[in-house]
Amino acid sequence: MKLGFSAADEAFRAECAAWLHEQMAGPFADIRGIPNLCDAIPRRKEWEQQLAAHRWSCIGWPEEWGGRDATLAQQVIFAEEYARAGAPNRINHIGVELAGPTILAFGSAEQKARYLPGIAAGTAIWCQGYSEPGAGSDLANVKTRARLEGEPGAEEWVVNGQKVWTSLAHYSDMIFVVARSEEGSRGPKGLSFLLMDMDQPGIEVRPIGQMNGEAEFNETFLTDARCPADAMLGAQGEGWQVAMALLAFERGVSTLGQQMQFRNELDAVIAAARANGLAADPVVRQRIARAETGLRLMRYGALRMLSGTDLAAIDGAALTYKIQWATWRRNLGELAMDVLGQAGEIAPGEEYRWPLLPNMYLFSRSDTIYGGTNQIQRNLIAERGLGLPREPRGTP
Amino acid sequence: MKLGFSAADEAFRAECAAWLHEQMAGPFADIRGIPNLCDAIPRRKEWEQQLAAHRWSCIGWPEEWGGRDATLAQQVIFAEEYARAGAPNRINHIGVELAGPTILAFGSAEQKARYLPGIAAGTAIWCQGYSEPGAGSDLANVKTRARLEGEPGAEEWVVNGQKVWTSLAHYSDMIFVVARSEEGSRGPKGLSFLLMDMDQPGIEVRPIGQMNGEAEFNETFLTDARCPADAMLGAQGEGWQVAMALLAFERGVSTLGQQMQFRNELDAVIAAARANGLAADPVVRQRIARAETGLRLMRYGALRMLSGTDLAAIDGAALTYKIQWATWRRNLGELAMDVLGQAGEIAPGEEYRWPLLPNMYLFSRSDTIYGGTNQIQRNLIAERGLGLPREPRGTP
Amino acid sequence: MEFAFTEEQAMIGETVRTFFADNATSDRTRAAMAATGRDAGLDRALWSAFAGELGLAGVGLPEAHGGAGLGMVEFAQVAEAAGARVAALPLLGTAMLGRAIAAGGSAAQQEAWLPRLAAGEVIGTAAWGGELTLAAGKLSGMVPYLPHGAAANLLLVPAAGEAWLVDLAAPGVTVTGHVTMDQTRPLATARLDGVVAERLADGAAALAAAHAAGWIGLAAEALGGAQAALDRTVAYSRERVQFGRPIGSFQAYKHRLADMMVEIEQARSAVYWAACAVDEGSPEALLALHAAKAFCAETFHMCAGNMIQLHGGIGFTWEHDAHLFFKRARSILSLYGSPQWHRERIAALVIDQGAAA
Amino acid sequence: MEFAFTEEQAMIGETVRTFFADNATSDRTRAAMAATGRDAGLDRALWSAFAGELGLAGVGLPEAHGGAGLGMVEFAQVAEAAGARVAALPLLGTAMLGRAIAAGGSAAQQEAWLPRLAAGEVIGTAAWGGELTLAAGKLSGMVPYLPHGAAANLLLVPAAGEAWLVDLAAPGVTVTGHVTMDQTRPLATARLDGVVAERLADGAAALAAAHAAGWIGLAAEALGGAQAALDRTVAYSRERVQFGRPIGSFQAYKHRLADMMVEIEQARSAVYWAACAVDEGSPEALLALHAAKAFCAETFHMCAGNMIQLHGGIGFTWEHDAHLFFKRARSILSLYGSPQWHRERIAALVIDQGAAA
Repeated sequence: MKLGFSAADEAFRAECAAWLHEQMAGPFADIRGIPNLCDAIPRRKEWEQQLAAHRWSCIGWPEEWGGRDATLAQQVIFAEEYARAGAPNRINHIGVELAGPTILAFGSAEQKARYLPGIAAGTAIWCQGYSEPGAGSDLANVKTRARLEGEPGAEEWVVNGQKVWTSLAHYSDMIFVVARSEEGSRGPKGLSFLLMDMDQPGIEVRPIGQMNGEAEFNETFLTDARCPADAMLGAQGEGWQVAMALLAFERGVSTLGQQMQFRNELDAVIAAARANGLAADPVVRQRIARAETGLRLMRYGALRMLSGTDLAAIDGAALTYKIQWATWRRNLGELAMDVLGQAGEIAPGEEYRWPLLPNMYLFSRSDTIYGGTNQIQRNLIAERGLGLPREPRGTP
Repeated sequence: MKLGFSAADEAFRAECAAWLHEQMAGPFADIRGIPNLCDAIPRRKEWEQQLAAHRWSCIGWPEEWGGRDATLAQQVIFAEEYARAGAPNRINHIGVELAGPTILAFGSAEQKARYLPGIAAGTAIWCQGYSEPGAGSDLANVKTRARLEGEPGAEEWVVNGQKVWTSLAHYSDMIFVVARSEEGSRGPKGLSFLLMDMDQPGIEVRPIGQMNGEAEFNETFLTDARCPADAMLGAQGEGWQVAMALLAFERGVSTLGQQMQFRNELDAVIAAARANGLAADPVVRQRIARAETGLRLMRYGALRMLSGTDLAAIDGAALTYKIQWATWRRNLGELAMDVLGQAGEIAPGEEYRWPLLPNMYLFSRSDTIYGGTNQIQRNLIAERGLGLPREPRGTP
Repeated sequence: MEFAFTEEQAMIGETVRTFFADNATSDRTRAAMAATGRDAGLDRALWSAFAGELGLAGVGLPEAHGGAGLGMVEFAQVAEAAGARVAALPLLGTAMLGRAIAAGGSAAQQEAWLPRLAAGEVIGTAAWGGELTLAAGKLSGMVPYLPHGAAANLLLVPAAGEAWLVDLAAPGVTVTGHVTMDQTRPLATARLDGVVAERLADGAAALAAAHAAGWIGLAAEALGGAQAALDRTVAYSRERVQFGRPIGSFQAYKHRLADMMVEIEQARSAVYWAACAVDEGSPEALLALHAAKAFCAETFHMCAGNMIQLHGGIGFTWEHDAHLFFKRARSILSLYGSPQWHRERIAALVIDQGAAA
Repeated sequence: MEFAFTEEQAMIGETVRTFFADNATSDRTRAAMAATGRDAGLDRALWSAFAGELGLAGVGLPEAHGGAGLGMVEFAQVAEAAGARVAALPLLGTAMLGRAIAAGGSAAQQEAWLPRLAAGEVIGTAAWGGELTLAAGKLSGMVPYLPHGAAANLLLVPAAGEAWLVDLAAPGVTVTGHVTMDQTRPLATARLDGVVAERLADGAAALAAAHAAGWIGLAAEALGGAQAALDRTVAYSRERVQFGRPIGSFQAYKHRLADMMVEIEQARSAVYWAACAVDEGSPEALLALHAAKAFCAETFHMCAGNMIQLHGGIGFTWEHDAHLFFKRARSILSLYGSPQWHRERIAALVIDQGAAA
């Protein structure tokens, strides 16, 4: 057990810190510290490509596919320095952290060659087609259908249905879709995992307005949407396994980057308390200390989870991570508003758009819902983590 | 809507306050402020009889049966003055507040004449035979059996089984028992409600040691225990209805006396904080303010509930009262120990016996369990109070 | 001692609930939210109907001055019903001003203002803090965080140890409305540059009455909002099916709703205890007011947060009403003293002044 | 950077878990609880086996002085395993004294005391506060709340800006053992009347090391206790049937257990973060120590409280072990600084000294 970094790690830190600061001070200063995921999309695509040009886009990937085979320590360091430099949230998070590793794990050589370079180069932005109006918490209740059509040798999947909460779909190039490929199947059986081009007449995206005034999430309508027969990851009818493996990557290294964002948010709360004098309030101090403790424990929880050899292994730390961070951030949002007081309830401009902390207060109410509600997380922890019996099924 | 008391009420207050203070300063000074329910039993029986002799034993009952037909305001006042005088917790609480009202509601004229005078006189102490080892939260799963035996005209109920958590059974004269009187019946059907003499060879009581070092609860074994055929309240097989009606009385006026005890406990916490300086700690002050608020809201919740015309009517305030007070007291116990610090963890004497606040900290862990756990209370509130669907039954 | 509504009170409750259910619809509220300028966050037609047809803008004001001659209990009933619909109405400030003038105004001031407040012709708003200077009889400085301040005509503000009425159309007054998180009650800032204001005869009494009305109004709104959040979530939970069952049949879901009910029942006791204590001049009144404001605000925020959570994805959309409740709850937490501030006042009463004894 | 046990550490963990599971049985612990006098709350045979056969009384002490030459990580593993069985052992004070002397004792002091502490011959206890006066080289005053103080031989106590070792058998020392809520670690008060004590060479270093060991020891005990409370409750929930189902299949019950696991996983990170940070001399060490002590103590208390609650009636009986966990948890909250005190230290580090940056 060792927490410190080696001299080689520190040299790596110096290298990436220097490059990141140079970028954020110079060519990309205009998007430094940009808070949300919906602004300045063209510039952020350029930033993705700039990262790729210097091989900083997906450092945990194999060198063969544009990565650096970075060690865990290096990935920790890069996430820290990325945030410290004020670099913007990655708009291709889903491509780099979820689609990529899943294709690396399940894709054929041909599929890897087809999809990975675009992600690594920052030219293919991805989104995720899981949830449906009737398949939220009950994710296996997918109704979107996929059927194979066309002449032998030129078959295509034809997909019909509706996805919802498709984060960032409105500027994505690719989507992975969980669809029912076996007529009449139910639950997790008979699903397939398809990789589809967003730029086609069969796909329509409608943004969903959120309570914070923005629209990061979307409804995605698939009406005879198409993809080649071989744009399927894993075997036909075994899409559920692929979908679940992908979710495990969500608990992977990407958590470190997210934590650096949380660090910035907590620092902003502390700064606000210092500015208005509440930093001297013993009750506020207790709450800040709790937040600080929680953030540190997320960090060390993530390191504990990542120090295990098998990333996909579901151990306690991994199972509990989602509810932990979502709850922490919801509480931080409440603390932030209590610290800001009424000043935090007034927007700076004429539009219904919010600065970092009030926006976090509002947006964090969705953190405990998307990607599995806190309730679903507790079910998972109890049944998978503690081995408790499942509930009886069926109507009362 | 009116909170103030009338001049007549205030005259009543003066009358009962004077009498109570006289008793507690004089003949019963030795049991003034005695904290638990297991000490000085003979003297406390004398106190019950003294109350009865002056018609203060069951003031809410009809005059015919030794009460005063007291109004709600008078009952509120009596509870306040009783506590203010430091009079000891009523050891016949179950007789006066539960058994009595239930017999008044369900008993025949003959049964009233047989049982009520003893309660009113303080000579018959009662206990409650509901829970069993396999029927805790699932109260309807009673296994104790009752069968009618003997010559026609001289029939007796013969009862076999085991009750548990029988509070104060070791010095009670009477017990009411829910027993299965129809062979092969299940759940709430086929139960009968029997009134039994404790002083008989068929009943054996074994105290259960509690975590606070005391033994207020007992196991009660019934082995061919007997009572007359007409010692049954309500119709045969309809004991569940009687048992549930009795539980509704638990949310009645007796809550007011209990609240005065809570008042004393909270005052002791405040006094301890004043004594050791923590009363100036802003975090402790917040917690005390929460406790004070909660206690006041219990009071006004109880008054709201009691101001309704039908005591047994299950409205929101009544349904939520148990979880509210049990949770409040558990939190007060934690606050008390935080205020006392390590001094609170040291017993004053050589025995494992605790003063008011540490004892409350320990004992309050049972408050959220007995009489329906907090979990069962939430089920009740959700299903009866909010009309939510029941859960599916059966094994997973 | 009878802690239940009288028949008349029960009737008032029924009337206002029906009025707001019929009129303060989501569509109308959203139209008010989208409005800009003075009418931002104000459903003026609703306000007219409320003041005119219903005649309740002066619910807690004396009949001699055009009020309904009722008390804080009835005002709380109105605020509870308005809160249940997150109505876009300037109820709060108007009630605070009316009660302040009734308690601390001279006969002439009462004569001048109360009938117009009761008729809904004058919309009031009230300051909490702000630092004004008084020079040559004129007030100057900034007065921030005024609820419905842009729509208001009359401002109550403390300065130099007195309470003042400021005509917001007077020379030297500049009011700036803000885009506010809770768009149904936008905040504004008033700048005063040497403004001639009207000193109330008894400033202490006026401010105490204003605060009492403000705290009760907010607590009652919070109660109504919390109950509505619970009711709507219960209704949704019976319709929405996941895993082959209505989600309301899942125990964890039920228990969360049960916890909401437990808090709401206490909030109900708190609101009417405080209102009754004020009406009866009880020595407990101040304690009750602080307890009600702190407890109800937190209860509403918890319930509105749960409303979002238990609706799942649609709960955090703009389209669904959950965020209206949530944002109103957030604004109630902050307005006229945070829960922490109110609890510190309770602590002072019970620890330092022995009110517990 | 590898936040996982080494193979050697994994082996140590396995060894101590087995040792305590086999030896620190409920019967033996209850026998220790029932004992009076110096051996109240002390399973002396267990202590001998732990120090002798297992050789781990000096787990965090240098090999040169008879210790195992390991660090705080391994000490935490020991304390975690002992905590999981609520073992009646004077591990805490003995470790605090050993680390204090190793860090702040002179060579002669180390030579004199460390081998005896590592061998378990000397049982240590340590003061937190207490006000002693130093006159003519002798200490006088009361030293309260000493864990296993009646059984201890040697006391570490701060006085006059220095750290001192007091031989509890020395003339002028009177030790009074108390009936303590947690009977597995009874508290005692030492009265000193002009006692000749031994000044440690570097008092600041000694106290810092003692506190680090104490906080890690308590946090690790709490982690072990919390995990045991969870494990035992899970096991019970699979056996106990109500309403025709194992109670562990009820969703509300499951979610409560899941919440315990969420906290325990964080507690685990906290303990080993702090232990590792101390071993590596990290600048985060102090923050980590305060975080670990506060977080783990509260986690254990929550879990032990839930253990009682989720066992229903039997959970609050004397016969069931749940109360042993609950009372140990309560005592951990209080020992060597309350969670509130530790959080205030964290706040000072991150707000006032900018450790967050």
